[in-house]
Amino acid sequence: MNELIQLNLSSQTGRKYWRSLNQLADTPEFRQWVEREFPEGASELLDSGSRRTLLKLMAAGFGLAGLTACRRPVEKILPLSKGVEGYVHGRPLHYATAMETCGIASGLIVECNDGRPTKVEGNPRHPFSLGATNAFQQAAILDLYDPDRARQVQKQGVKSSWAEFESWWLEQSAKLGDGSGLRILSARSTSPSLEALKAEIAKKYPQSAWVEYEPVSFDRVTEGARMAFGQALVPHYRFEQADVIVSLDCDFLGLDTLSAQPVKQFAARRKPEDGRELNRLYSIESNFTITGAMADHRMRARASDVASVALALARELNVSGAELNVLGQNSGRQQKFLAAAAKDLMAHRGRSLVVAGPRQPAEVHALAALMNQALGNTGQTVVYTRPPFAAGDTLGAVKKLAEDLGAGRVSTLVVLGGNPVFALPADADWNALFRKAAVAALTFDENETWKAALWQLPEAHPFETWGDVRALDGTASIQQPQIQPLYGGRSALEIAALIAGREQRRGYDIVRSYWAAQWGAQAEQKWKKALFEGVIDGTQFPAVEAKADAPRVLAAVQGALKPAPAGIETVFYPSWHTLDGRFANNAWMHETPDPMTKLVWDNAALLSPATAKKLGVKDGDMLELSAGGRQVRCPALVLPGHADDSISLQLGFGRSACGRVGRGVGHRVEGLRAAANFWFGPAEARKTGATYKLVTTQEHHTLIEPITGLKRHNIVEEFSLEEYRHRAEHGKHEEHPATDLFGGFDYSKGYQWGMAIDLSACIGCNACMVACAAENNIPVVGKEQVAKGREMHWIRLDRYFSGDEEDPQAVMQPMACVQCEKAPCESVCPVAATVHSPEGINEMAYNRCVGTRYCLNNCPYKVRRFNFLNWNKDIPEIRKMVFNPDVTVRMRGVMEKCNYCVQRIEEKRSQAKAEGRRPIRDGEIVTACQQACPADAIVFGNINDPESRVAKLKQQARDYSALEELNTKPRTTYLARVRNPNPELV
Amino acid sequence: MLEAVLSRLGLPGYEPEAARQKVFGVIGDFDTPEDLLRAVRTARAAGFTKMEAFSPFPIHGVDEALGAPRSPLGRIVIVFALLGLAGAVLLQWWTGAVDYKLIIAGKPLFAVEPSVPIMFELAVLLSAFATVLGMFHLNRIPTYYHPFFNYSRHAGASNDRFLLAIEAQDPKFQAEEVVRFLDSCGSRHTEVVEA
Amino acid sequence: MTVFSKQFDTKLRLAAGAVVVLLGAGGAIAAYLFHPRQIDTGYTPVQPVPYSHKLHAGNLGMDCLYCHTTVAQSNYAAVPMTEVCMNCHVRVKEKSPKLQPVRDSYASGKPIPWVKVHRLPDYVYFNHRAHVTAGVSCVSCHGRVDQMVEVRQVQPLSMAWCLECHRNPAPHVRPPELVTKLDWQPEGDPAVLGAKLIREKGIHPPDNCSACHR
Amino acid sequence: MADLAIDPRLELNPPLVQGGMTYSDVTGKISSIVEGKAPKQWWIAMAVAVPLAGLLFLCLGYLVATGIGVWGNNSPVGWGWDITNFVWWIGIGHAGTLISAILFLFRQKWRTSINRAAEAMTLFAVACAAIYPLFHTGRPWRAAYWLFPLPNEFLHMWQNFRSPLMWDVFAVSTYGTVSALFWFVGLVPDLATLRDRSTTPLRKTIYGLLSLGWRGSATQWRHYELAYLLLAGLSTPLVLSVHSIVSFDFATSLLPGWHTTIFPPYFVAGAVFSGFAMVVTLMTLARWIYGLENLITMKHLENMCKVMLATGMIVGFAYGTEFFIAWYSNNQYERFIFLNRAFGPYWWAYWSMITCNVIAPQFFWFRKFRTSIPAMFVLSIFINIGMWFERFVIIATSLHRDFLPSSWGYFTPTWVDIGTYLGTFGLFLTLFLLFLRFLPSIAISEVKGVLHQQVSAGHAAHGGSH
Repeated sequence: MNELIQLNLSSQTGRKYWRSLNQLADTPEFRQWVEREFPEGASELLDSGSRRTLLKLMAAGFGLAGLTACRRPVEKILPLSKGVEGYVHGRPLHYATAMETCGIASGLIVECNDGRPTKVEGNPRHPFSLGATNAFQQAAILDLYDPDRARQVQKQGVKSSWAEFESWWLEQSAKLGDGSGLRILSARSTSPSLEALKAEIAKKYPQSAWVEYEPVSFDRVTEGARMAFGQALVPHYRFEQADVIVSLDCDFLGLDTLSAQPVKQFAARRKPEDGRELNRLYSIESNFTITGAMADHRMRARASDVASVALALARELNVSGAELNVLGQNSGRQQKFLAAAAKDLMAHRGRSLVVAGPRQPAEVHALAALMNQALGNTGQTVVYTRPPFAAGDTLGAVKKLAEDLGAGRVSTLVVLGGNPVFALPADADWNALFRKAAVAALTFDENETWKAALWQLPEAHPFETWGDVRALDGTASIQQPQIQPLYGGRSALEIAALIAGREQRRGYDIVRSYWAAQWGAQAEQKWKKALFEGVIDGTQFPAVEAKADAPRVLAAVQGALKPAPAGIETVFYPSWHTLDGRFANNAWMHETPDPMTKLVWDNAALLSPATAKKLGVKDGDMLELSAGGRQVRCPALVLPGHADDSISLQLGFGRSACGRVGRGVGHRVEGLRAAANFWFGPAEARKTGATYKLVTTQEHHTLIEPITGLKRHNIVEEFSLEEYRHRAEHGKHEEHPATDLFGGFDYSKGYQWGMAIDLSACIGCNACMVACAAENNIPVVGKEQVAKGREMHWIRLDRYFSGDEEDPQAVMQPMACVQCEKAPCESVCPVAATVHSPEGINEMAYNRCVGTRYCLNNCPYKVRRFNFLNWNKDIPEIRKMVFNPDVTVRMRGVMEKCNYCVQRIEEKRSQAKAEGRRPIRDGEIVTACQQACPADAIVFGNINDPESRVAKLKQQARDYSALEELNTKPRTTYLARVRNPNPELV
Repeated sequence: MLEAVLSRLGLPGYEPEAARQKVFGVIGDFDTPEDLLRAVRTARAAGFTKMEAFSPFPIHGVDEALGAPRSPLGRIVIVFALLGLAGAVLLQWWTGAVDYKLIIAGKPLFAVEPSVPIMFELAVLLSAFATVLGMFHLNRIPTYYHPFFNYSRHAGASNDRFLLAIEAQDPKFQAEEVVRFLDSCGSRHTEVVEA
Repeated sequence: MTVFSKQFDTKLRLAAGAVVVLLGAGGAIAAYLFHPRQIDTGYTPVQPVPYSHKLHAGNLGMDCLYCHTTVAQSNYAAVPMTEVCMNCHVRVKEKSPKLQPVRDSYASGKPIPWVKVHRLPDYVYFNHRAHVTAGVSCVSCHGRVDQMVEVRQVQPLSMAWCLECHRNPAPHVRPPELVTKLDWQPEGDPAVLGAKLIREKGIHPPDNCSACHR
Repeated sequence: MADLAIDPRLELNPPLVQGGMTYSDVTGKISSIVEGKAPKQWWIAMAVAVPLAGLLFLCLGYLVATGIGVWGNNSPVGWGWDITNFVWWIGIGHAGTLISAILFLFRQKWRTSINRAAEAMTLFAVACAAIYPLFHTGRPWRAAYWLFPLPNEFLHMWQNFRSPLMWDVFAVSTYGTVSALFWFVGLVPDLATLRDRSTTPLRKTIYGLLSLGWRGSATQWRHYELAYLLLAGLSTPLVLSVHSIVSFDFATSLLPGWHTTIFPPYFVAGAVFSGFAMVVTLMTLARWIYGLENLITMKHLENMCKVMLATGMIVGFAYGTEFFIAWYSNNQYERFIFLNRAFGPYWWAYWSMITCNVIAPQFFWFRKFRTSIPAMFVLSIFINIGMWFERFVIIATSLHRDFLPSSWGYFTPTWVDIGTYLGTFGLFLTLFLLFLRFLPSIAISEVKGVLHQQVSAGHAAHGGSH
C-alpha cells in the first residue's frame, strides 16, 4: 500500500476518492489492504455485491485514491453493477438517525456521499436537536473513520473472531445457572429495545446484576426529584417561557445538558428585536462556564458552597414560611445579590426558573424543585417526566460490583460500551478486579478496559449499526446505519441479544421486532415513517403531576446539608475536548479550543488569580493534587472569574491506552475521583516546581491594550438594555460617515450574500467551529503548530474578558472572513488568487495561490489561514473518507479562509436553475456554521432582498461592522451584545 | 563552399583578393595627451581627414579636433523610453480592464495611480538596453579583429601611450609622407600598419 | 597581435544568428506542441468493452439520456450501470463474446472498469446539471460522440477554453430539450437563436473563480 | 596648453591618486591584483564564504521540500526574516549604483576608485535579495512563472498589477539588469587593458572576448562617454525608485506601523546609509588585503563616513517623525504600535536599532573617527546590524500586534531562518571575492582620467611649462 499512499500525496480533493474506486476491484494491493483495514470478513466484502457492501467498497476506494503520476493518469469509472434505490452518483443522500451521549439522545441527519457518511446535522423534527447540533455530534463523524478503533475480535490480544466468541459464550453461559456469577456493566442507555433485552436477561438469569455507569451522569438530578417528590423524575425546563432564571452551578448552555434544546430556548429570549422581553440570567458557579459568560449577573461560589447559597435563596423566597437556618455566612455582596435575585424571581411568578447543576447534591435539586414550586413555576416553566433510563444510585451499584468482584462472586463480567476501567471511581483498583473474572468487553477503541479484558470485542459506531434511543422526554428515534461496520464491530444490543439467548441477533431484527411488537398492525408504514422522520410520534412521556410537601422536604434537606469545610476543593467537569474521554482520539475536538480558557490539546487545573497567588503558581506550573490518599498532577491555568479556593479539573485526559491522536494527551484526573468526591470535595494542592507547556489559541484576553491601558472600541460592542432601547429609538448615529476615495464595483444588482452574527445570542459553544472544519475539510495541525500560531480554523471564537480580573464579564465573538467589499487582501495579491465575486464573496482560488502571505498580513481581522506545511500528508487513508467531496483539500503553501460555504451556494443555485430557473429563496442556503448553531446566532442570506432575514437584521440599531473605521465594508456584520442587568445590582 | 558564398557576399575577412585592402594606415605613438592633441591639430591643419586617435582614457577636445559629429545616442534612448512607457500602460490596461475583468478590492479595473511604478520601471529598462546596445552599434563592437591591433605597440593605447592613426583611405595618404609627418609631430615610434 | 583571426567576427556573427534562429524556431514549436489543443485533445483510450457510441447513439439513434441518466440531476453524467446494458442485451446479442465482461459484471456485481476520457483537475467543479438545463448541448464539449466508434476527447477542456464559452455563450445555447440532439442545427445562425434564449432565460455564465474552484 | 579642457573646480587636495603614481603605475598596480597570485587572506576568506554559500542551498532545498513551516513565520506574523533580509540586502545594493551614478552626475571625482567595487557589491547584494521574494512563497515552483505576465493558454490568467509585490518584481529585476549593464559598460576599457597585458593565450582569449575588441579610439570614447552619462542619468532615478517601491510593500497596506507616507524617502535614506556602511566594511578590507592605500585614500573613506553621518541623521529623524505622527494622528492603533515597538515584547530589537543607527554614526562628527580605519570598520558593522534591526522592527513588531487583540502573536526564528540568512552572506562573499580575483576591482581608465587632470592641474598651478 505504501507506494499507493505516496502517490496519493498529490491528490487535492476528497472527490477524487470516489472517482477512483477503480483499481479496487482486483488489484492484489487492494486485497491486502482490505485484509488489513477490514480484518472481519474481508472475503465476503470482496465478493458480495449487496448495497451496503458496495457502498462500503466505494468508501474503501479511498484507500487507492487517484494514482496521479503522469500528465494523463489513467483514471477509471466504476459504475454500480446494479442499481441502488434513490442513489444518484454525485448527489448526497441524507438519512435520519440518532445518537446518545451520557444517556442524552439527539436526533441527527447524516449526509452520505457515495456511501461515505461525511457530515452530521441536527434533525429539525427532534425535540432535543431542533435542527442544531453541538460540537461533539459534529465531531462524531470523525470517530467513525478513526483508524485506531478496535477493529478485531481478540482473546487476550490474540486474533479471534465473533464466531469463536459466540461459541465461548455458549459454554460460558451453560455454567451461569441462575446468573449469580453474571454481571453486566454498561454505559447508560435509553434504548427501548435494550430495555426489553434487559428484562429477558433478568428473567433468564434472575441472580445476575446489570450496572449502568457514566462518568458524566445526571443521577443527582433524578435523586433530587426523588427527594422532593418521592419518585425519580427528570425536570424539563422551558427556558423560552422564563423571564428570570437562576442557575445554581448549572452550565445548562454548555456541558450540563449535552443537547441543543436549552440553548435554542434560552437564546430565543436574548434577541431584543423579537419583541419578547429579554430574559435575565443569574448564575452562581465555581468554574467560569459559558453559561456564566451569558449571565447578566454572576456570583462566584465554590461548588460546595452552592448548597448554602441555595438555602439562602430559598429563605429569601420564603419557600416554607418557616425560618430557614442557613449554613455558613454569605458575604454582604452575596446577600445583596440573592435578595435582588429573589425579588426578581418573585416579581415573575410562574415565568421564572431555578435550575440546579448535575454536580450539586440531591438536596440542592430538591431545594430548586421547592423554589420552583413556591414560585408557581412547576407546570409552567418546568415540567417533570419519568427518566428514559434506569435511574438509581449508580455509585452504590458500582461499589457493590467492586465488592462482588473482589470477593470472587463474579465469574463472568460483560462490559457493554464505555471505558469503565479508565472512568470508574478510584476507590477500587479496577484493573486488578477485572482479572478476577472472565471479562468480555465491547469497546469502541482499544482502551484501558479493552486491555484489561479477556474477550476484546470491537463496538460498532452509532452510524454503523441499527438501534433505538429515547430522548430525555421519552421521544424515541430509530438509529439507522449509514455504512456497514468498517471494522466488523457490533452493537451493545447485539451482544445483549446473545446474552439473552435470542435467535435473531442482528441489530436490525432486534429493533424491528421490538417496534413491530409495539405497533402491531400498521407496523410497516410506521417503521418507514420513523426512519424517514427520525422520531417516533406518540412516544413522548406524559408530564407527571409533581407536588412536594415543602416543610418535610426542607427538614430532610436541612438535616442532610452540612457546612462546607473551608480550604481548597477540586471539582470535576466534563471536558470540551474529550467530554469524558470518549473523544480522546478525536483530533477535531482536541484542536477546538475550550470556550473559556482557549486551551487546546490539554486539560488543566483551573483556578482563580487569587488562589493562584496563594499557591504561588502561574500558567503551566505543575500542581500536585491529593485527596483521600490519592494524588494526581495537573498543570495550573489561571482563569479570571473562577471561584477562589476551588480548582476545576476536566475529565477524559491522560488516556494510557488510546489511539495515535489521544495517547498521553493531557493529564488523567480520574485518579483523584472517588465516590466520596465524585463531583467535588476537599483536596490539597501543592506546587511541584515542574512546569508544563500549555497552548492556547488566544494570547491576549481583553480589549484593553497593554502599555497604554486603552480599550479598543469598534471590535465588540455591548449595550445594556436601556442603552439599546435608547439607541433603537434614535437609530444608529454615524460618528464619522465614511467616504470612498474611488468609485468601485456596483453591488446593487443580483444576489449579494451577507451574514449577521448576533453576539447577544452567541454562547460560544464551538459547534460552528467543528461544523466548519467538517464541512470545509479543515486540517488539524497539532499542539506544537498551534503554539506557533498556525491553527487552521476558518471561524474562530474570540473571547474577551472585561471588568475586574477577579470577577470579570466575558463576551464571545465568532470571527471568520467578513468578506469585505473593499477587501485589503485582494489588492495586495500579486497573482490575483483572491478576488471578489460579483455577489460579494471574497474568493480564494487555491490553485492560483502562490503563497506570498501578503494577504494575511494585510487582513485586519487576521482570518486568513496559511498551509505552512502539508497538513494532510500523514492522514491514514481510511481517515480521508470523511472529506467533503465538494471542497478542495488544500495543499501545502496556499492560503485559505472562509468563503460562506460557496459550495453550498453554488449547489442551491444550480438546483434553482434546474427547477425552472426560479430565484433562490431566503433561508434556502444555509452555511455550515449557521446550520450547526444551536443559538440561531448566525444568519446568512441575500442582503439585496429587503425581505430577507439577514437584510432585516442589518437594519437593527445594534448592527455594526467590526473595525468600521477602516471602511473595508464587511459583508458580515455583528449585532451588539445586549445585557439585561438588574437595576438594583448596577 | 561556404567560404565561396561568404566571399561572394564580401563579408569582413572574406573579401575577394582584389577588394582586399593592403594597408590600414600609419600609426604614431606619443607620450602625453597634450602631444597627441597637438599632433591631431597639426595633421588637421595639414589637410588630413581620415584620422583616428587612441588613448587609455577619454581626452577632452580630441574628438572636436578630429572634427567628429555629435553622438546620436540620446535620440535613440528617448524613443525606447517612450516605448517602455506605452508598453507598460497597454499591458496593465489590457490585462486588467479588457482581457479578464476581475473585481479586486472593489477598485476600478484600470487606474493610472497604481500603474505608475511599472510604467516607470519599464521605461527605464528599455532605455537602458537602448543605451548599451546603441553604443555597441555606434562603436561597431564587438569587433574582435581590427587592423589597429597589427600595430606593434597597440597595447600602449590601453596603458599609458597616446596613438594617432592616419588611415589609408585618406585622399592625401602617402605612406612614407605620413611616417615622416608623424615623426615630425614628435611620434616616438611610427610604423605602417597593414590591414 | 590579437588572437582573433580576420574571419573571426564574421564567423561569430553567423554563429550567433544561427543560435537565435534555432531558439526562435524551438520556442515556436514548443509553444505549438504544448498548446492544450495538442496535448489534451485526441485522447482515445481502449475501453474494457468495445462499446460503440456510433452504433448505439448514431445508427440506432438512442438518446444520450437513456444511459447517462443523471446528467440533468447531478454534477456527473453518470456512466450507466451494467443493469442498463443488460436491459437490452439479455435479448440482443446475448451470446456475443464481446459482451462477456458485461455479463460477468452483471453476474458478479463487480463494476466494469471503464476508462475515463474527459478528465478535469481535482480543483475544478464542473456541473453537468447547470449546463444541460441551461441548454448547452453535449456536443459543445464532447463533440459528435454519435459518430465516434471509440470515444475521443475533442476539446482541450482548458480554463482558457471554458472561458471562451462563458464569455460568449450565444453560439452554444439551444433549447434545453434539444441538448442531446447532437446533429441539430437551427435554421440560420445559432448565435442569433442563442442570444435570444439567453435574453429570455437570463443566462449569465459566471467567470469568477468560485464558479468552478471551491 | 591653457586651452586644454580642465575643470576649474578640480582643486584636488589632497590628490585622489597619491604616491606620485604614473599612468602605468596605476595600470600595473590594479592589474597585478588580477595577474598575480591570490594572497593568503583571499584563500582564508574563500574558505569561510564557500561553505556558507553551501549552507544557503541546503536550507533553501529543505525549505522547498518541506514548506514555509520550517521557518518561524506564522499568523499573524506572515513575514519574518524572509522579507526582513530581502529589504536589508536590497538596501545594501543601493550604495553601488548610487556612488556610481549620482556621484558621477555630480562630478564627484573621488568616486572613481571605489565605484567599481561598489557596483559589484550592488549586483551581488541584489542577487542575495532576489532569493527571498521567490523562496518565501508557499509554492515557488509556481511563483517562478506566475509572477511574470506571460500569456498562458491553460489558465488565461493575468497578474494583479495593483499589488506592490508585482511592482517589486519589475523594480528589482529592472534594477538588477540596469546595474549589471552599467557595471559591464564600465568594465569594457579595463578588460581591454587586461587583454593587452595578458601573456597566456587563454587569458588573451577570455579577456579579449569580454572586452569586445575595445580599441580606445576617440570615436569609441565619444559614444562611450555619452552612453555612460545616460546610464548614470537613468540609474539615478531608478535607484531612488527601487527602494521607494520596496517601501510601498508596507506603505500601501493598512497595517498600523506600515501604513505611512514617509516610508519612501525614509527607506531610500536607510538604503544609502546601509549601502555605504557595507562599502566601507568591504573597502577597508580590500584596501588592507591588497594594499590599495594610494588609490582608496583616506579622503575616499572620510567622505563615505560623512555620507553615513548624514543619512544616519535622516534615518534618526524619520524614527522621531514616526512617533510624532503616531501621537499627532490621534489614531489609537497607530499610537499603540509605536509604543509597542519601544516597550512591547520586541523592545530589545527596537533599542538595538536606535543604538546602532542613531547613536553609532554620531561618532563621525569627530575627524578622529572618520579617519581611523578600525573605528569606521567597527561603526560600519554596527550600522549594518542596526539597519537589519530596522527592517525587522518594521515588519515583525507591526505584524505581531495588529487590530484584534485576539489574534496577537509572536515570532521566533528557527535554525533554517538563521541558516538561510548566513547562507546569503556566503553567496555574497564568494561572488565578491571572485570579482576581486578575476576582474579589475578599480576603474583603471577612470583613475587615469583623474590622474591626468591632477597632472595637468599640477602644470596649470606651475603656470604651465613648455
